[in-house]
Amino acid sequence: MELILFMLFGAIAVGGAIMVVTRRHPMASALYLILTLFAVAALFALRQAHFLAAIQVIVYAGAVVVLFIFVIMLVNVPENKLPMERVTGMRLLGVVAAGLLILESAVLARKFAMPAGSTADAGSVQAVGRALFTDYLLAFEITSVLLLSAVIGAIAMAKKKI
Amino acid sequence: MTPVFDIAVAVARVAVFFAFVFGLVVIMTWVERKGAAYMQDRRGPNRARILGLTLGGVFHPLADALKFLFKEDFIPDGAHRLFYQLAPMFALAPAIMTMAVVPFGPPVTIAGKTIALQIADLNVGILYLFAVSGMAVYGVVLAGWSSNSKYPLLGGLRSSAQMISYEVSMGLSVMGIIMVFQSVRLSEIALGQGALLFGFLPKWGVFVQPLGFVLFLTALYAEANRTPFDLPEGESEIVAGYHLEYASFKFSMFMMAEYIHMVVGAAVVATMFFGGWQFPYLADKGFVLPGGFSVAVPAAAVLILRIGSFVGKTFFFCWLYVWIRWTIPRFRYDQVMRLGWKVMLPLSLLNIFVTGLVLLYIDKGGF
Amino acid sequence: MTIGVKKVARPEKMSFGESLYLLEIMKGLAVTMGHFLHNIAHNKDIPTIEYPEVRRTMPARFRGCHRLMKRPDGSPRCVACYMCATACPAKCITIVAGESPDPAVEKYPVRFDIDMLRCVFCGQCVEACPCDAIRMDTGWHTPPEDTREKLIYMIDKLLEK
Amino acid sequence: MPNFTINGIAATVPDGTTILSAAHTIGIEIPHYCYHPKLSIAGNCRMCLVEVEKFPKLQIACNTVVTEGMVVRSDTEKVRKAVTGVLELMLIHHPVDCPICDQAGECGLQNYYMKFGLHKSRYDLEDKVHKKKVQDIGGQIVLDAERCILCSRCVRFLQEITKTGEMDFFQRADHSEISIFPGRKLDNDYTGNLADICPVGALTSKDFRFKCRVWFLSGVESICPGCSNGCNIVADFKGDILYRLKPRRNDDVNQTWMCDLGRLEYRKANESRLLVPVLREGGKPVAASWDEVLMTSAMRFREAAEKHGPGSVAVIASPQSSNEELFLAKKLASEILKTETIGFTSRTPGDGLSDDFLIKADKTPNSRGAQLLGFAEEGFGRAVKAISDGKIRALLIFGTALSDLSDAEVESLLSKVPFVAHVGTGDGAVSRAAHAVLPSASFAERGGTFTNFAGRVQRFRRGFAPRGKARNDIEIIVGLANRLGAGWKFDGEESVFKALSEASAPFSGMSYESLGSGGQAVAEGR
Repeated sequence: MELILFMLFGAIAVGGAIMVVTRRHPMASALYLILTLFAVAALFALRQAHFLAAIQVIVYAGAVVVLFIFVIMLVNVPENKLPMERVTGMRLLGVVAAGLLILESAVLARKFAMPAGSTADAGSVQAVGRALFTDYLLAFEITSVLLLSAVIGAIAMAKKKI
Repeated sequence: MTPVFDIAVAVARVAVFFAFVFGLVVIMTWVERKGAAYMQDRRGPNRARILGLTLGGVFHPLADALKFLFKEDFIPDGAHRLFYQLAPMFALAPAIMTMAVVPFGPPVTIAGKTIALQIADLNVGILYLFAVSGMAVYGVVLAGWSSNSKYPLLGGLRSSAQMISYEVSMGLSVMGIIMVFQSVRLSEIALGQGALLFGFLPKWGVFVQPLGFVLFLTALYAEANRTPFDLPEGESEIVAGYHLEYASFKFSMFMMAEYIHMVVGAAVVATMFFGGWQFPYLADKGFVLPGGFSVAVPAAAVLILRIGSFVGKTFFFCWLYVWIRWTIPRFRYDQVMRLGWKVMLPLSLLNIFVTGLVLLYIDKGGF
Repeated sequence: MTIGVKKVARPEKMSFGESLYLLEIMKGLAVTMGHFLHNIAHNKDIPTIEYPEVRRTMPARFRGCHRLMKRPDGSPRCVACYMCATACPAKCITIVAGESPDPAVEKYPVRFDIDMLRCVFCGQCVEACPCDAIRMDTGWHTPPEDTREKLIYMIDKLLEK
Repeated sequence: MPNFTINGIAATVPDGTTILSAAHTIGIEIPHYCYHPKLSIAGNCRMCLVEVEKFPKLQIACNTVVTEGMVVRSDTEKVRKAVTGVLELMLIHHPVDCPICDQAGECGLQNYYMKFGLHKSRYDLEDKVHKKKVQDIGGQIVLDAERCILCSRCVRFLQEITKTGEMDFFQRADHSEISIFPGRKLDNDYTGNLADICPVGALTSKDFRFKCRVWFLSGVESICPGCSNGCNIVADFKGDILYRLKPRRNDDVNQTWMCDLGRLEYRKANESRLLVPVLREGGKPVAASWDEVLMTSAMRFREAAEKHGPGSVAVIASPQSSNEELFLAKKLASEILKTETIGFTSRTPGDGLSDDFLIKADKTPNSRGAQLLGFAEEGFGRAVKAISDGKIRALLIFGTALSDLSDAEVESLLSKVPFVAHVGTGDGAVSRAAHAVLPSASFAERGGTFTNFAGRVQRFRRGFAPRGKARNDIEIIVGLANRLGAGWKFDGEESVFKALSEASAPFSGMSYESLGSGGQAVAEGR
């Protein structure tokens, strides 16, 4: 059962991702991106990481893609003005690189594979919270400092007078 | 026997909650119109009649539904056909999905099995709620954009900006509740509110988190696009905003989505801040009043009182939407943004901070 | 209960209570609830006119649906001069002129359509008409129809009224 | 060269100039009805009264010659009062039936009434003298004697220009009326001009009668496509419908006149138009997109040229095309298709009507241009021969290029060609036989230049966007050429004309500015 669901959501995630890069219309790409994010969230949920799944949807599908769509709407390029994409050497190279990346991650995944069933509680709110504020506290704080500087930078760029 | 029983229970739970929410949606459309009318010294709907009875216009939702079904269902020439047709579904689906995690009663034991009166008792209940209701923005944005028309586009833009702004403070405003009740599971939060504070005050969210309640309620109104935050619709400035180009059943889908959001939102407020299904001073065996009095009440009556309590609270908050809508004028766009980022966000952060301090103090043996 | 005008002084600076906003919202809620309860209790006082049963008499200059006037012999008075179509801000009048069988008339409207869906009921056509051939004195709102075609009033329908 | 002053403005004019035309040259309009620049002076309407110093009475400006030191005033109270009186006199018996009068909107009486009169009639309706209305007097004209102000422009036109003299005054005093001699009809080819020169609604056009009120029309400067004379016209349209053609003054070509045949040319822009690109594969016509039609045509031309050599491709141009379009067609034929089987014909079935005034036997507007741009009438014969011999595998036909053949002949001729592409405005035998129909714009829907029989290059301008899915010929030719790999970058007719004037000797040095609105003759002998 779990395997079937995994296959299903995995296929949706990969298919959606391919659609994201191949659609001509940015709005279609954005909607497929939401689909992909949902499928990935479902994969998290299958691994009992409910917290991660929820956060995935809230942050990525709920906020980040909304920003994408906000920009798409704001620019609102008419359909006939959309650029025609062509297959170029650069893009083919990209496909090759993507293939290598998949291979590499497959190898890494085999090496650091999580033993099945050991994650029953690893994805809960408590477990994630505990991990963030004990083992990974430094990384967590550095990330927040990074984000803070990004926010300040954005404001500095957007505002003419501070 | 068990799988059949399980499935039957699951179906029953979904059916009951569906019936509750949709029934309330239908009633709310009438309440909104009639309430608006009486607040504005008008009569409101009083025409639709069955067998010569008007009953103050309660048949109007039925008439409205029929009208929606039979109106011309057109698609504007310049619209993006696919996205235009998808948008109402994007609006309605998340609205319906949000109901899944709201508990409408305490767990019941039937035939030796404990059944939660809740469609799905997720261990990330609140987060699920935010995740799914956050999706609702796509319906609005997609509708606004795909109509290929000026006002809808403005409505869509406003909506996306507003949603992002208020989702932040909404999420932070319930942090206090999560900290106090030590769970993100709505059933546990409802259960936790059965205790008493200082021996006489029910330990409802609103009493332990008054600021959190105000912030959450405000953010909820913004998320549900209700006045004073109904900028994406703004009928007096952008005509009807994002659903301007919609008619017939597609339009009614947007309407339904809005009302389902309202009803579910009301249920969530009731659950998190007003004890959910908890009836004041009512324990499992009967009333336990402060001062040591107690009155025994049969278990069935307790259950009925508790579910009734939940329904009553939900009703009240549904009414509050209407009440507020016909009292407060719409904010200006910049006021909405200022309120969201410069008032609500700092206040909700402050709330978390103070809550943390108090909890720490209690942990250390205070009170 | 009648609706009156109440002058509200707007202070330059809001007091602390007002700037909290919440208290003022409460006050507002009290006002609307007051109206709500009062109207439920005194249902008869609501000034609404129950339309189809009770009707307000239309003022003499009310601009309703159009009609075309006839000559004594029953032919339309309109000579298809296009003045109404020229004056119409909504461009809702379509006229096709033709040679009248009556040589004394010369020109008459073969087609005279008014698109009631476009009409803004401004009365410019009536003002513009040099022959008093079009009037808006029927006292009727446009009755609803179920297709757009039925709301384009042709010359026969306009002459009937 | 007398010096004179009018309304305080001093000017010098040539000897023999009248006050009215002298005032006109310095921008002062003196109201008038009977005066017409191309007719003799009658001086009977009395509208152009002006005050001349040292003259005891007001003088008529149309017939008073300017003399040295003359001081004229047309803006005094005395003049205004006199003109108002004249106007009131004219309007005494006028029926004021403006609502049914086609002249309304461009009527001299209306305009001057609004400027000078605005009086209430002092004459009762019953007392007015009623004359005969709606008389069909032949030609393109309907006469309404009641509206006439007896200016005699029509009488003089018929005596001096057409020299047929069908009309005159009859009766006396307030029963005077203009009419046609009993038993006669207007019998000349220039009757339409009567409606133009009549300052009121007495003579109106039968064809334009009740079609449209003039204030809905917009006009665009154009050239009559009816014959090779190239009369200057204004094309009046509303929306995408052309309503009428009126002559425009050009003293080198048509003065202020045009013929009745030319006036009806507007119908061709409205009737039996080709509006959608059509592909006829296997005998069945199918509406297609522009891209499909152009792509298919380009492919078939390339195929024919590659398989059977460039000699298997032919281009038959049309003298209805503008210089710009012919230039591009020639360029396409010789540079891209590399064929020498090109040609055009200006022949039309039957004898073309012609006279020694404006009407020319050559019923095409641009056969001279086609010749100058390298298409020859002999080429047409060669092309037809090659077609009937079955040598042509792909054929590009413009407009009504085969118009001298009967429909049956066209059908049998074109059936010998495996692929015919037709760029045309109107439906006909050619478009019915063509494998690809590329609908093009009418003369009012595109801009360009025609070269008339005398070698005068004149501009016609675009009034409105092409109807339906029709396209500008230039766009079509460029689209076809670019799909054959040409890489042309022409942007509108002006850029084409620039290239044309650089490439073609007769047109060298010309530009749209130098053509102006009156045109310019091609360099002779070059």
